[in-house]
Amino acid sequence: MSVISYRQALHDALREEMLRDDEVFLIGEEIGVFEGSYKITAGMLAEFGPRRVRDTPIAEEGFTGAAIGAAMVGLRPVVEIMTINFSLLALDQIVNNAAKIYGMFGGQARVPMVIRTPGGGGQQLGATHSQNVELYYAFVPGMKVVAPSTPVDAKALLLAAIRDDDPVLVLENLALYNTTGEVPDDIEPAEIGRARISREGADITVVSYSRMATVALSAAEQLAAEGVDVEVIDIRSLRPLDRPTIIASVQKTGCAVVLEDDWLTYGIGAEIAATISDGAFDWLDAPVRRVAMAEVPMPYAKSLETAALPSLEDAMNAIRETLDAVARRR
Amino acid sequence: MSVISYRQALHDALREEMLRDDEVFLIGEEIGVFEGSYKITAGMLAEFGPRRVRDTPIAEEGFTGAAIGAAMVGLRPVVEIMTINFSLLALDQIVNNAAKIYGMFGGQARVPMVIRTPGGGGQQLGATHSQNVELYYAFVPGMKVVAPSTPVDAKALLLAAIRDDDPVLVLENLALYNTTGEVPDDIEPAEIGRARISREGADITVVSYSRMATVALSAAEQLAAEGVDVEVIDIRSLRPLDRPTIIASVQKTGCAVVLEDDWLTYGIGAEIAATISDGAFDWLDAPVRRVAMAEVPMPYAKSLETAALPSLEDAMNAIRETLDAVARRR
Amino acid sequence: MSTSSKAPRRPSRRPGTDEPGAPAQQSDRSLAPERMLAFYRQMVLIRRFEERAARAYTEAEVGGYCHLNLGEEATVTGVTAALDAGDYVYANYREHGYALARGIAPGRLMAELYGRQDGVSRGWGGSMHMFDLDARFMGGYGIVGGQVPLATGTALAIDYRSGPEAVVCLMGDGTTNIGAFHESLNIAALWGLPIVYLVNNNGLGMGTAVEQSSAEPELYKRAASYRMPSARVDGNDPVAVFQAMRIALSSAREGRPYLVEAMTGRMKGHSVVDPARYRSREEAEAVKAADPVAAFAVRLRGQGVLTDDLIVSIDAEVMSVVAEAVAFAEESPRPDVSTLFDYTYATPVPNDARLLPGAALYPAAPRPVLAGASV
Amino acid sequence: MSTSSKAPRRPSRRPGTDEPGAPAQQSDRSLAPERMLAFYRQMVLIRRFEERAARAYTEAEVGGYCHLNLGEEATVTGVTAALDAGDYVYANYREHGYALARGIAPGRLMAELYGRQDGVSRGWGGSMHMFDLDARFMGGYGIVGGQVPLATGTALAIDYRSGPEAVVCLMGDGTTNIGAFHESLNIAALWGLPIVYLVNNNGLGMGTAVEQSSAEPELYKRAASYRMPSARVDGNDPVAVFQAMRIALSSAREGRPYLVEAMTGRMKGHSVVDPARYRSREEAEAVKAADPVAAFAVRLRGQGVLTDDLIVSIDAEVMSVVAEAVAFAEESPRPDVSTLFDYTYATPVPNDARLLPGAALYPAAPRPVLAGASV
Ligand SMILES: Cc1ncc(C[n+]2csc(CCOP(=O)(O)OP(=O)(O)O)c2C)c(N)n1
Ligand SMILES: Cc1ncc(C[n+]2csc(CCOP(=O)(O)OP(=O)(O)O)c2C)c(N)n1
Ligand SMILES: [Mg+2]
Ligand SMILES: [Mg+2]
Repeated sequence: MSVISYRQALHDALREEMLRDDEVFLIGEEIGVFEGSYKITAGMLAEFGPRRVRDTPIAEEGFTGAAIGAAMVGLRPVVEIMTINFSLLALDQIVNNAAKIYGMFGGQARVPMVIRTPGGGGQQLGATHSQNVELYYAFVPGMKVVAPSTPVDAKALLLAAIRDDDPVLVLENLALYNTTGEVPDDIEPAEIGRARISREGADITVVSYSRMATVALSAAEQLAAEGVDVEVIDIRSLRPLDRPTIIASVQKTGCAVVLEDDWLTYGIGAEIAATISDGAFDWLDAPVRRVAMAEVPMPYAKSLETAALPSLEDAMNAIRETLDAVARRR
Repeated sequence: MSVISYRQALHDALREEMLRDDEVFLIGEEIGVFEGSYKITAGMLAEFGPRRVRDTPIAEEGFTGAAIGAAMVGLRPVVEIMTINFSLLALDQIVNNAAKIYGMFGGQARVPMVIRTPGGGGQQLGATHSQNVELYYAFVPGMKVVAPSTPVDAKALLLAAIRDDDPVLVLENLALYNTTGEVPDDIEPAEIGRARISREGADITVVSYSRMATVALSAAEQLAAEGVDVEVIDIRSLRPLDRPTIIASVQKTGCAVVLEDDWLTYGIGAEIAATISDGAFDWLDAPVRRVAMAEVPMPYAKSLETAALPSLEDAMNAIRETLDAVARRR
Repeated sequence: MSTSSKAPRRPSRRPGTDEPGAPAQQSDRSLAPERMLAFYRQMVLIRRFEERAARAYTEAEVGGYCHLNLGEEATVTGVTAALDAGDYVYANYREHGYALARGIAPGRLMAELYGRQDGVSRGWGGSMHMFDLDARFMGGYGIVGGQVPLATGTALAIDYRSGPEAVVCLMGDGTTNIGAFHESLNIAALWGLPIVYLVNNNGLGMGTAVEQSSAEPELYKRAASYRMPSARVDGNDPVAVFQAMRIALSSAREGRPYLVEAMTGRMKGHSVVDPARYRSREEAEAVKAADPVAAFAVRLRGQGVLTDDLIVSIDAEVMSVVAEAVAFAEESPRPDVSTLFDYTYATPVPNDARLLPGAALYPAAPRPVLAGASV
Repeated sequence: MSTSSKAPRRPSRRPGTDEPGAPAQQSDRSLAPERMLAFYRQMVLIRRFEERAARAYTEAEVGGYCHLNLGEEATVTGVTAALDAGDYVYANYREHGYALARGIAPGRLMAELYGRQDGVSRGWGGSMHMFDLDARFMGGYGIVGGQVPLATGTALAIDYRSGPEAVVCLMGDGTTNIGAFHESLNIAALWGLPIVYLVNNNGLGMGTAVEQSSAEPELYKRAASYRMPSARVDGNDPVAVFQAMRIALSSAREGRPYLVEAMTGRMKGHSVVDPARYRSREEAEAVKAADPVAAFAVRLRGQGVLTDDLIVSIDAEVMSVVAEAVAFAEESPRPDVSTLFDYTYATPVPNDARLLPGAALYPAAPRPVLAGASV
């Protein structure tokens, strides 16, 4: 067991799989000579050479599609798309090829590939570089989408993604790369499609993923001081979505808040709220509250960006107000 | 007042706006010489010439982006993207440029453009050509997305879209082109952002849009014979979403079913269900039921495709079962 | 498991500069008689299969979009004949002929068109998405240009494994205007991948002429942007196509990817439902006059390889193959609804949503008696 | 409102074939002394502005990504000087210098970097997204290649209106590998649009050398795929760039779009936070040695246009302009949160969601007393 960063956990997972299996290789922009925009692949070119750590031209559609074509004949490419914003240029290849090839051809060809890509705002990167569009992939049958919030999950889920025979998008987050946590040395791949109860509690369920899952935990800790016992669910897998774990929790607590880093209307939280409102209908004592980004193109100015992003305070208020609403109804 | 097809209504709107305003022009693949894949633009090249009816190379990203750039200096391009599936290739231009330019530059440049594109499955077109991905645009602040289900709305909303100073995606539907309805000759542009109650009823609210809004009406008519009084809401505008109209209806009926043609998990219906479950929480007597496509890459074989698509029967069953659930609870 | 220091299989990763964009040298356009006859038989089979497919479409046995290789039989035949068994083929949606020529049983192809269980894609793909891993026929694709990065990636995999195979990536003339084409050619040339891009220039997108869509209508010249050698060839001559492809494939196998532009004609509309009214009578007549099947028959008869009797007997033979294919398709069952969720994922995972439309996410549950509920 | 039968403004819509890809003819590289001096002043202003921006970044006054034009002053100056007042400029995220040279007040640009209300994009854009409609400076764009279709579309609008303007679309060398570049050039050439594509070839993407990303590293040659004339020019010489751009712009105005490749060097990392460790000491030294500002000073001094005194006084003058810009930025207020929803839509619509994060969609409502409720 050692305490390492989220970045290191991803790096370690990549390196271990590269050592284990020659058919695993890395491909993306600036991952080799530049050592990765966010340095996840630092040192890998030197260790594995250009055959297995392949710097590409700026051509998201081309190199993502090439990775799919390599996976169709059995290689296991791990694509880095510099940020999820740029993945929009490869969306057709991901949605129309990676996600469909297994089904469209009647189960003949598998696409064992991984796309690693960070989301996240809050770095004053402006409208085009601050989006959280994991929804675009989570919506698509044939895709698997995981979104770890901790170093241990980052490693376990990336290992699982690489060994999985379907296309898996691993959503990372700029604000999480430097966070740290304990990771067992002999960690096993996680099971894709399972949520994790990251804190047990009796009063209210907070559902989240990626960066907001860490905000959820902070909120829970702070509210514990006020005597509120929050259960925190980190869904980890956006597709498949572990509905049973979420519903079981809300059937216990009777109320829920969803925290997300994307836009509210039609965002990931909409499905979670709809699922809870359906599966725990008779247990709910207040509407499911969603805390999300303001629905604007993200402004650059710090004053505006801060206002547009959901904060710990926003999360705590929503939890408190939901508990008030419950109290009024019980 | 005349009875015309949905196709004709779109055609008429385009033609009238072309006659009214020289700055309106059409651009897209095969809209001129070929007269449009679905013949909406039939006769337009002959009438308006190649300056205003511009056949493009197969380059969705290029010509959609070019339309945006033309709109930035005041022209009013109406882009045809042959089907919404191909729009994925232009997604970056739409999401990162069209939707953001007004905000990202602090309100200096407007993007008065329209993207017309049909969705729709059920034609045995297989996995890549049968998708309903309006979600991808409805999710994005800065975009407006309308989805008419009738000839009158098709015309009124397309007129509104062309006169609007923001990028508007007009979602058409392959299965609706030949449907007919009354359209007043002196029709005014509709107001984008308003739902329409297409049938008033007291027992249950059915919310839908585009093709499924016509299924909703059929279901309501059939169920009327069983003594069930269904209120049908055609949301028409996916973004902005007219929450007040939906909520007012459910506060009256106490229960709701959502019909949609896209995939269930994270689909458009998720937001509608979440919105209802929140805004009408204390009025709801049963969970909001969603009827949607099966979550698979759409198969070609008719037997499978039929099974994967939501049908009138599916809609009626969901309505009946929801009313049963209400009865058990009241 | 090998080490990472594997030596590159190919001498140079960079194509170099000798004559990118030069037209293929035209060698003698004759092959052994049996070979020529086999080409002819192949072309007739494609012709008859496609005609039968069109009929099945009008009979509503085939659905969706259906694009035929009518008029492209020579190119299909020449390309396919040049391949080794291990080579991979990626196509667009106009791929029936290539699948046939690759040796896939006509019955399985017809069954796919019919949407049946024994179809080559188990009925999931239809006309646009035929696929057979054994034949290394890597699919028809419906999104214009969508196959080009994939094919490039399979070439990358061959290179990665130092394999002897090559990839042929088929596309139409209109496809050379879409971004994926350019991104892919650059990648292939940069990395010296074993791939041949075959542009079937039938003069039209759907109804748009090449000159209306490509600012450089001599499409093979576009390879020069990537220092990639290329050639234009008469797509109505199967031998010329075959020979150009041999040159291209051996270049590709040596790490110099290649682009071949085959000049063909589209005998019918873009798809079976397109009456092609945008085409003048003269244009249509010209394509008809250049009919590659008829022309090859005349040529082989002139060479004494083909006789009128042989023409009749080949046709009869082919017609019976096609009739058998239809019978096979008709007898194959329609896929059962119980298989609807079988091909979403290759690696099963928990919580995959497997609901038929309208099914409740949660079965109706009774309202619980809540401790402390005040209402 | 005009009719649809307007005659085309340009004689030929098609560029024709005369010498696509030919290098620009090099005429005498001197202009009037005042002009040369103005170029020099411009270059120094860019240099000092960018240095000050870098400092502001380390002071945490500037956030996000910040890419500088250090080393590209000659190209920026030459390009901008060649433009008419009505011409449009589209840039990528490395655009401060172009915005300055286009005549936008340095204070408004600095204020944008500081994220202030008086910034050229009202604080909404930041370093990557400067925009000023009056200056026809149509924006920095952060998505590589994203600006290229837009610029092409503005050229289409000029053509549509038979206007006299032209568009210049700036981009880096790495951008020539992305699909949007190719789709756009084809469209521009096909329709004869008044646009010049300017590839600033600074030899690197972020850390990737041109030769590692472009199979044809002589990037201007790629224009030939679209029968578009093109030229490569010394980007360290503002006069050479200016002259090449004049040729290119007049070609564009006649309906023959043009591509210019300017050979420059990037003096620092890709963005201000990049230490550029991937670059060898020799490479870094070579770029430094080619410093276009220093080189131009030497040249002008040799020609007697510039003296040591003048060098000092221009620098002092420029430094005070930059200092004033900083003062302006510092004094400008930060945008108020009340303006957060002001720029989502230009045409207001009902039901636009205007919620701050965490705000309730629906205020807490009491449970109604239901008629006939059984619980
Ligand atoms: C991205 C995309 N855009 C548009 C279409 C619609 N479409 C199908 S085939 C076709 C024409 C393709 O022309 P070409 O590449 O010459 O191939 P051909 O059909 O002539 O063999 C078009 C525009 C599509 N399938 N995909
Ligand atoms: C589509 C896309 N992919 C990747 C990036 C990240 N990125 C930003 S700048 C850059 C390099 C661009 O190189 P070049 O075009 O040569 O321009 P330069 O920065 O050298 O001026 C990359 C890869 C991006 N912004 N957009
Ligand atoms: Mg064609
Ligand atoms: Mg560069």
